[in-house]
Amino acid sequence: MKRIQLLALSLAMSLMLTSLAFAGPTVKIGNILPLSGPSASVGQQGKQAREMAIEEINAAGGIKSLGGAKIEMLYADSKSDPNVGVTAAERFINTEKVNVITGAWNSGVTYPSTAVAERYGVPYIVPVSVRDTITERGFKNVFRIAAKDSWWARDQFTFLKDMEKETGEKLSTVAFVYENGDWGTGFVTQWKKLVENSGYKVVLDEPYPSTATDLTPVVNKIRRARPDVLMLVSNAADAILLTNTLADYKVSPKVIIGSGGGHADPTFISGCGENARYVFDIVEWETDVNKAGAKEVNEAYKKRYGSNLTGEAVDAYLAMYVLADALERAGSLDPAAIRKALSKTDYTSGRGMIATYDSVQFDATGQNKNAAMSVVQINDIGKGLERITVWPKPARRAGYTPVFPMPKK
Amino acid sequence: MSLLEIQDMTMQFGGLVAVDNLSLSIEKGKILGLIGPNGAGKSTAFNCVAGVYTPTKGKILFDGEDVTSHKPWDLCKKGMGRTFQIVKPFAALTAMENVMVGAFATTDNRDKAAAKAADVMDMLGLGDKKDLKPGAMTIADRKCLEIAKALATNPKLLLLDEVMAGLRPTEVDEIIEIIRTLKAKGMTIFVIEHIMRAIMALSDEIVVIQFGKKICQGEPEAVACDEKVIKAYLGDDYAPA
Amino acid sequence: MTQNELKRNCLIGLALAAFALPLVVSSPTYLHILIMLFLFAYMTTSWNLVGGFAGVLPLGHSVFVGIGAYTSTVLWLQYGVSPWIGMIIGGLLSAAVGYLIGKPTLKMRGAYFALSTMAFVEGVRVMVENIDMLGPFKLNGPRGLNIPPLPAQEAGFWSFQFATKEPYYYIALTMLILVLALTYYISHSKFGYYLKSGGEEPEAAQALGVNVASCKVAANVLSAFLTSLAGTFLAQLTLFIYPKSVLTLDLSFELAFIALIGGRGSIAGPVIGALLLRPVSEFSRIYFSDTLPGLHLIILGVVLIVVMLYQPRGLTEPLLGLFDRITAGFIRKPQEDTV
Amino acid sequence: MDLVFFAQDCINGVLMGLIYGLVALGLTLIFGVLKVINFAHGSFIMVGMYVSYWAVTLTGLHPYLALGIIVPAMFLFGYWIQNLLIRPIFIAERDVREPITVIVVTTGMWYVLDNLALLVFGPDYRALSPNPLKGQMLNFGEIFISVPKLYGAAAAVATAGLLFWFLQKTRMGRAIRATSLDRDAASLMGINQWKIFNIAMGIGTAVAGVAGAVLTPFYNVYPTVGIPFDVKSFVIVVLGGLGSIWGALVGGVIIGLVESIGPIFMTSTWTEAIVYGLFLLVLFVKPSGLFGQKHDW
Repeated sequence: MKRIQLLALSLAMSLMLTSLAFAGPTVKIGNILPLSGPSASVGQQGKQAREMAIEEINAAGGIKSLGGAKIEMLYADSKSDPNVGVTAAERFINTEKVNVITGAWNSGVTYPSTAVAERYGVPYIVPVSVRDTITERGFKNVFRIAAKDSWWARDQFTFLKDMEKETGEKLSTVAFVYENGDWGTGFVTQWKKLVENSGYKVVLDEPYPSTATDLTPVVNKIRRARPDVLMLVSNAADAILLTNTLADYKVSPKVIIGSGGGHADPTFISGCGENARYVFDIVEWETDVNKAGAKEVNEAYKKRYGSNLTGEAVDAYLAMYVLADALERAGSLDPAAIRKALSKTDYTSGRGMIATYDSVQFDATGQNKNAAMSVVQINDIGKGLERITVWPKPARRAGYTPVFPMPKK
Repeated sequence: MSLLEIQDMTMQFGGLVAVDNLSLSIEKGKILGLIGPNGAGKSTAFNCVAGVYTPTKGKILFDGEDVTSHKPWDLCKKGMGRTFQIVKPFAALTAMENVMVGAFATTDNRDKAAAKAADVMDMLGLGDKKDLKPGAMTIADRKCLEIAKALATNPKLLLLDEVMAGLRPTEVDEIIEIIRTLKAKGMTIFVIEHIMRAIMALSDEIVVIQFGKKICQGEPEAVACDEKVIKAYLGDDYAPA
Repeated sequence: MTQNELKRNCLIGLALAAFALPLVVSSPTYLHILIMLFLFAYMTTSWNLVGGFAGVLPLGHSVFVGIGAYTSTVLWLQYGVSPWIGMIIGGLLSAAVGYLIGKPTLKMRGAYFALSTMAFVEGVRVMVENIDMLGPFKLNGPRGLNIPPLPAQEAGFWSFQFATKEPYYYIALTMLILVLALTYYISHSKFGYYLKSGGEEPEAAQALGVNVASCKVAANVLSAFLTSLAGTFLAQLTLFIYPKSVLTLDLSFELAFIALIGGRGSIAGPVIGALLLRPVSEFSRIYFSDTLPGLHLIILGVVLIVVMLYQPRGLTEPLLGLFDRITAGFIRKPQEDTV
Repeated sequence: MDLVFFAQDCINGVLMGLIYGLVALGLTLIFGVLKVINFAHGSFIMVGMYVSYWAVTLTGLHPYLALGIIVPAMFLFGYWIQNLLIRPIFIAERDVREPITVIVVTTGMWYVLDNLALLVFGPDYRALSPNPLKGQMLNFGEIFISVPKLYGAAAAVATAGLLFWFLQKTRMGRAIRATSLDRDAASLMGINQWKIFNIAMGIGTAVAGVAGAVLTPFYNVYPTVGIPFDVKSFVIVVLGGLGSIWGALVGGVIIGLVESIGPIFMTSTWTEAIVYGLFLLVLFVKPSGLFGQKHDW
């Protein structure tokens, strides 16, 4: 037993030494992401976007008000496990002495790990994790870039209403089909609140296990319910499976709309092929966004990592620039100063500002109050299947008319 | 008065009748031998008595009480100790601890159980092997350990299932000696045995079964001379001791 | 000093050192890692009562962790009942469940028992994910329950919330020492002997007066109770629980791994297993997860395989043997003491 | 109208169920002979799917023709794993019939394989290409039958039949069965039990490869794809009886039907709970499963 104690001690020592080795003017950012396990795909996107942003910021001279301090990134794998996420947050704050934490994509991990940061007073930036309550706990140190559940849901309904008006197509019934995790069930709570005043009738409310190996029974229920609108919350594997199965059984509601996540995964289109055509998805960002610099950033990203930026990746990318901006204004590594600078953020221009909206500003709860959504449609207009922004109308890709409703199969 | 009485016991497995209307009784302080050719149903009969199986038909009286469908652990508490044909030591425990498991049937106190186990082991000549793991013991010692475990439960009746099988003649003699000592102390013993020399030397009375049926009962000499027995079973096997 | 006395003194020394450690180690990270280590050692020791002594392989102990976590959390959130009381109530509830599930399943043989416990925990997880309200109790389905952190001045013993890591550390350490003492007591009692014998050779044990089935069920009830307490502790430590964090096969598996790596059925096994396996997974995750995703789990897998190939009985025995050999030089032989 | 949907669900349930049976077939075979629960079974399925994916992608063959590559490759993989990792445990724990340590080793294999796939292939969800079966449906009025699933179900029955014939009629098959009934007796009869174990593991893994080839035409391939199939296979083999070939198919069909018909009456998340409930019920009432041997529990 003694030997083990020794071993543990020496391990602990070596860890402390490594953390001491990095002296000099650096800002340390701890990032908690699901890098392995079922959400590894989206975790990797978040990591790549962060890497690229930080390299750019460092290459441009780092944080000038801190004497050109470079930003150093640390990553921790949460495996989508809250307990692991909490341990990672503890380590980042106490051992690595990071100045800021970002993460953690899974609401289930963000939830408890932000609580840790709050306890120690370390600023925590949440690029994406959509559950409303994350910023509704009175925390002072949590800042979220992405919109929250209720906004996503609200904009989905607004989109439907707007399109009804625009096309004259009458929609009357909706079906809710969603993965039975914290994300899906959280999302659907918002839908249920909104649907009451929307005039739509809910004909199906169907959660399914996100590890389902066969979704044919769910598809058959959709067939039977004959909804006009099929609203989905899915992770990647099930989004692909569901879309393909829907096509196999020739189920064609007037509108299919996803909620990001699996539908926004870069492999969604390659996994579904033609079956993905005409599917709508709500996102925070799209490659065709009409925004200065967006194209260049996307090109750079694509060159490096082989795929387009996703909404998740953009939020992460933007988060790094918002952070750099706040550090610049804070001119200090004191957590209180960083927090104060973050809360006064008004980030309007710069390489990072490729989001659809004009400015990042946090409200009193730490929520980016300008976060806005757009809706895309997957279609092939001669260059293969791609995601085309259709809503809000001013942001719509020039010359594109959304296919609404979907043609019958 | 008889300590164990089996009345018309039948044990059926599906269509197979392993024990057929067997009746026998053992007087207090005596040794009864049960013999029969392979597959005659000896072990099944034993397992019925020890509560592993519930007989399909018939009654088992132990010390005047009907114990027909009692469970093995209840029978043990009532004073029935048994060994297994294939020794079943608890491999992770030391020899002493093995015996203590038996001794705990009589006490809840660890020290008392240890003392009891030590006594039994000393009596059986295992005194110097208390701290060995069963895996490190010889076959003879493991057989002895099996008896020690059963004895530690303070049985009134000891059921011995082929404890001498696979032993060398000198070792067989040692076990015979042990059984004699036990008898001298007033123990009642029910033995299944293949080694004729041993069973003839030990038993006060012998029951012979074949195809689950009793075919003969009597004192060793009488059984040995019984024609039915010789024909059915002893014929080729029996070599006068 | 004999070997045994030396061992005893070393143990006392280790315990004292563990109590004094927070005076030296001030980093909450290391305290947190140690807390988790103690917690896993505690849970595995509780698991070991069934998985080690009773000779079966339960792979569903996270059910009890989940019951403990949910019971105390629901009672605290809805009724303001102190988690300490919730802990006991959860423990009793787990014990009852342990009885109900143990009664039929513990009769089964190896593989079937393992699979049935797995199915049980998966079934319970799926149920909880489907249930928002269980009668008057809010379980909140897959979204789980969040315990709002109290401000530092209101946190304290009654609410089982502390502003610093030290109280958690001492609670976990005390729980571990108590459960080790209990295990020591049991393994040297009639019940312990009965469990071990029944686990190895049920028929032989029955013939010696052991009601093997009841012993196993009793062990399962006790083990369920003890494991459940860790659930409450975990909930109070992370302040957030949801089905995939406390009712998972991963957690059940980890307990079994720690026990098997350390050595099933020995008292020190779970502690040694936790001391070895927790750092392997923690540190490999820290160092590799960002550069090579998944490598830390590959390392964990390889460690598991290698240990099982070379020490299928776990590492406790060889480590104790090593200890004996190292210390043999320093002390006189016991025989010389007595002669 | 409702009857049409019911029929539709039944057909899908049976087809999917047979495929589940095929997925579980390797597991039940390995248990039958080695008396070991292979916790890495899901990972074997995953490996089978990646092998199929690459075999098709690189050669452009029809996925079912690619079986000619997949089956031998997977057989060798299983043979090698058994020889390298599981055999030493059997040797170390000679007197234990079902060494529990094997569970740890197979789980270790699961971690290693899944994360090796993540490391090598990345977390992407890959779709088979070229995929001649994609989206093929047979149409009978309102009733649709998925062609890839129909192929899969046929492959399941054929594989089970072939396996059954092999075990009953060939010399090697008889040796495998003898070893599964009583490995000591088989050893005495001159059967090399290690070779039998290797071959049984190889066949079990090859069957997992067949399952992989059957799944890829309608299922995406990614590193953790095996996990949902893992627990499901356990449920199926226990329902059908550990070690029974036909039991695996019947167990699969039962699960397939419950999963398909259940959602008519409740949400599909509750059917998942029903599946586990059913599993526990069978364990309590008839632990040897529907077709299991009593001596195995």
